[in-house]
Amino acid sequence: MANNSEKPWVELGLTDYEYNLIKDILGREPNFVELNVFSAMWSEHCSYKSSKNVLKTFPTEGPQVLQGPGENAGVVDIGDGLAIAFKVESHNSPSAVEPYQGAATGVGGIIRDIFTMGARPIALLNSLRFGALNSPKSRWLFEEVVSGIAGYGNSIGVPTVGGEVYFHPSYENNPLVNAMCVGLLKHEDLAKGVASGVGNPVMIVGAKTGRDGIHGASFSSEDLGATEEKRPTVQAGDPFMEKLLMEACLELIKTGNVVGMQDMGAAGLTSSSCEMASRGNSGIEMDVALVPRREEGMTPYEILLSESQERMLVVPQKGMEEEVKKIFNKWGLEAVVIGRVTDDGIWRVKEGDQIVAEIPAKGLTDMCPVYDPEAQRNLVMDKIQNCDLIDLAEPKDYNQVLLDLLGRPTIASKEWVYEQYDYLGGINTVIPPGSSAAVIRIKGTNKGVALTVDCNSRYVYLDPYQGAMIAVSEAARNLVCSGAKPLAITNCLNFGNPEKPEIFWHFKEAVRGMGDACRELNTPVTGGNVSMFNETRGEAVLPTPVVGMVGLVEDISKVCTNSFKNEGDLVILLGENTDELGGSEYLAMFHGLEAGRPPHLDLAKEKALQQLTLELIAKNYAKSAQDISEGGLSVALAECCIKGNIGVDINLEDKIRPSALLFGEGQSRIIISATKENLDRIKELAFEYHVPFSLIGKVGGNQLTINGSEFTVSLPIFDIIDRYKGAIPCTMNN
Amino acid sequence: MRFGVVVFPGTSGEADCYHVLKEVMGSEVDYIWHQSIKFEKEYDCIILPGGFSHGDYLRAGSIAHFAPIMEQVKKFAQNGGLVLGIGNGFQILTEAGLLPGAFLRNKDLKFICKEVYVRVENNETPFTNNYEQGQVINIPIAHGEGSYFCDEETLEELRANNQIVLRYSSSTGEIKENYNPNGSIDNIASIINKEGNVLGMMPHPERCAEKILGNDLGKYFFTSIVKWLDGGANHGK
Amino acid sequence: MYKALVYVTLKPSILDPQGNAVQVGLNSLGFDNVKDVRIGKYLEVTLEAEDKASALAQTEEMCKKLLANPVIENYRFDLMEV
Amino acid sequence: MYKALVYVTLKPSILDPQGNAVQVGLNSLGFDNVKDVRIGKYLEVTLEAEDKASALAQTEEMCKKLLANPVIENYRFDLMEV
Ligand SMILES: Nc1ncnc2c1ncn2[C@@H]1O[C@H](COP(=O)(O)OP(=O)(O)O)[C@@H](O)[C@H]1O
Ligand SMILES: [Mg+2]
Repeated sequence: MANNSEKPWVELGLTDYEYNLIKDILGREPNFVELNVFSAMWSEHCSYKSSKNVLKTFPTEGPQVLQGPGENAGVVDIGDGLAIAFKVESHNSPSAVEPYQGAATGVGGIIRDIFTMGARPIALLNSLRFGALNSPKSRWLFEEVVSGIAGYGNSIGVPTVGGEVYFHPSYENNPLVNAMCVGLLKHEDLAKGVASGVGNPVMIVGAKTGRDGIHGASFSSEDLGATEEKRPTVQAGDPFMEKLLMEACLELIKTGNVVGMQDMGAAGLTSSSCEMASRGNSGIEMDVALVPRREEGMTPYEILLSESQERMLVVPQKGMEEEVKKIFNKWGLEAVVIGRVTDDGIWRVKEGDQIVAEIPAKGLTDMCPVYDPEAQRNLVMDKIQNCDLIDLAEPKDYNQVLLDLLGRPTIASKEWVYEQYDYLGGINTVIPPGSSAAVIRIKGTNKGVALTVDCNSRYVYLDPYQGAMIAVSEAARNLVCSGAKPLAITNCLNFGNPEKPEIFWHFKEAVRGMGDACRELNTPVTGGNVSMFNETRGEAVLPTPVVGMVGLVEDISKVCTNSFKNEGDLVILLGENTDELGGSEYLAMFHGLEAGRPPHLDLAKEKALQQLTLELIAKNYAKSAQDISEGGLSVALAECCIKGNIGVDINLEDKIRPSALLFGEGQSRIIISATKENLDRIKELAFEYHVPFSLIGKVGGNQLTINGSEFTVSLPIFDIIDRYKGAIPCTMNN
Repeated sequence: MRFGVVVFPGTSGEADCYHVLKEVMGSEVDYIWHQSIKFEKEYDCIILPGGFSHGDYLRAGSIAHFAPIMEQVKKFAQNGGLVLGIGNGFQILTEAGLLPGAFLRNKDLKFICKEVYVRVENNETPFTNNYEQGQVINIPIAHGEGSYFCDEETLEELRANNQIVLRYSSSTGEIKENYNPNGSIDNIASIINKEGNVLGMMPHPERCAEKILGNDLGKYFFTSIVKWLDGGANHGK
Repeated sequence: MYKALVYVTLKPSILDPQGNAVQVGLNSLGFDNVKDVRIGKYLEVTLEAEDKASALAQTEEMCKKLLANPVIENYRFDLMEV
Repeated sequence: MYKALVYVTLKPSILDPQGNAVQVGLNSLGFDNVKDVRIGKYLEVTLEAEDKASALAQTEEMCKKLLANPVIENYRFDLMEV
């Protein structure tokens, strides 16, 4: 790794300014290992140096928040002495080169973040982005990523209950793979990633250390196109090992003898140990010679920066070493003391008697410089946003457009995906994938939690502030439609190179929008992940700030799904149809345009709509609830029919051009079905909440019919099911 | 009445079986660790649960079948005790030779999790006597290597002895290849040994034993066992 | 020290959907001259043994007991000293 | 007609969880002299080709394009006329 250049730090991604800072922190020149350690810890991936100041603007507090950002995962209270830990994380760049293992280890990593907190993982979700499916490369990535997620999640026995998949050419060479994990814990079992208590042992547990993934941290922070040739060693996952590790760690936490615990993710042993010391305002001294290794001849540098999976760092109480070993041995795992907590604040690494590195722990974490990159709206946004969408030609055949929309991979059924996931393990899945949000019961209580991940990145591209607000609102709407009260969010902010002002502008605006929506909807941000540099040969992916949201179902017997239930039920639209086509799937598909502004969102209206819907479900007035999103009103209605395997007859009186009425994606709209007896009560409640109410039709028959003054849509349910369910399997099988 | 649920490293279905037996059925139930060399208590029925024992590396169930506890399970079965293998448990039973045949990867090479229909082909077993002969039930499957295989001779024998207990079918009970989710021979979803006390099934009855989960038709496998045992059958002691 | 190279293959009478899928994949990549693909496992087992005969006997036993399932698979192996 | 016997193995530095589990399994079966197990794929590809040179070149290409992912795997193959 020696290099001849005069400024070795530059090759490691550090600037002259940063190098001088390192010298100041150390009071001397860093040695080779130290320089590499700084390079890894100060990489964008580990340090968040360019996003930190922006992220500070998120609302992070609320009575429900037990643990906000800064730990391995956020934690929210759900009453009864119980809490939910949850977090989403990206594994984009490894998935681009080895999609199966990249996705699998992404799942493994996020599961560790959850059980590190003392929580038992109870559900997984994922948010995926690929290029258009007509490209063989995208099909390969899609196939392998899904199978990698399934391979890991199924094997470890945590059900994958939800997610989303979008297809867009900007992701062709840079797919996004974001995985979310949700865990359940008792308040008293909450564990943290701190190292404190002078003399307490520092133990490494789990898998042996190999040479995999070295340089992973700086790798994921670089432009992919440039590094494809470097062929970094990607890691392979071992879900079996992780299952054992999970059981052992949870058993250990129950003993009450754990001071702190942290998984080893990016920058492996280095980041876990210095972050734990830094959080505990302490130091750590450890000997890399004691680390169990898988390969021979590994140098301290390699041991420190290896990203071998399925390893954890544990700081138990002094004297508990044997107890820890006993628990891990029972599960067939090693637990080895490699060092001690000290009080000098120094992260000191030895190899036998030799000191290899000696750095103030905070120097690697808190003292990393923070930047405010330039943010500048690109002027092309003017042209894109102001594109005239008023004079577009109307389609001739609305039936055909609806069928084509249902067959768009982004809209079509994702059964092909989630049937590869074991979504039932743990026997808690009350609402499986396929409805608005997944619902998991909490055994031993009458409660449940509802889970969803959402982001329409086209909206964010067209207007990052609005787009991000919509992502939060849609997530909340999905929860509400299942009967859950939104509690809090986690996020994964996937963007291009932040050094480009136009990219950073998108980033800043998206964070602002997300924050404002979270404030209004009372869903604080409890943690998240930033993934920058999602670019190939200078082309960035669409800005994709994914929102993962958790909600609480107070009475699990009152959950709601999106399927129409019985012949004769009335169909009601809550909210208002608008003449908006900007950013819609229809516009992209039929007119080949990705332009205009995303649909307008009014947070106050949104909130009223959600409160109303929650009340209607809690009172058992709503028999089904479905939010309107991609594909608009017609697609939403079709989905209710498909799920319920029953037809509907709709009459619309709005004076809006048919394309916008049927396919526009105007916000803050929910379709419910109800019996006639409850109609008046629903109307009254809608009036109380100031939510527009319209009775639009009746469930029944085996035909989807939508009549307006200027158009008719009429399709047999059989045909729409065929198109909706067949689209992805057909594409994947040829 | 006491059930024992065996825990192998890597299985995860044990907690689901435990929950159903204890909370839904109100039975006594213990976990039994794979390294135990004897049963600590007297059991009426032993369950090998689903999951990925030893990661299902090499072949599903291949490493688990050597666990020390399997000697006890074999002895228990030889003495007529009831043994139920679900999913991975079924795979372990075939690897251990307690049931004939073997498992191949699903025909379309993907893991499949979904609800399917099966027809009860034999309701005179300790595990199915609460169903009607020919009854069609919907029940979830979740497996990647669920394609049951055996040679012609064995198949003839299974048929002749009425050892095929469940077959994948349509909702109306039609047995055809297109209702077969994984390519298993003769649409087999479950078989029993000749003696009638060891049953393996790929579908997961413990996952559909409660109304709140949308389907409780699977519960009757467990009520069948209880009924059988209450009838004073040999408990394998 | 010996190294056994073990080949485990599906019995010829058993369908190999994975092999078929790879064949279709190769054909669609333009290799339409590929007529058949069968996929098996290849294991490298490093073991200590007194002599070759004992290494042979042991490898044979491992294959029978664990590495191959005789209901569906065949095996063969090469042994070399390392 | 040619038959290519293709061996795809994980690169030495890549973790092989399957191999580890099998090793542990063999050890606990009493084969404690087994020191290492690595598991890979073994493919038998039957292809038509003008001559050996062309069969060689094509197999090489198939390995690169589909049969192995060079990021984590190595491959080698033997070719024979059948
Ligand atoms: N990658 C995935 N993994 C698991 N479930 C998925 C995935 N993608 C989509 N789903 C499920 O398919 C259903 C439809 O997804 P989506 O169209 O994104 O819903 P919505 O528009 O309500 O957000 C949801 O229940 C979702 O959880
Ligand atoms: Mg969505």
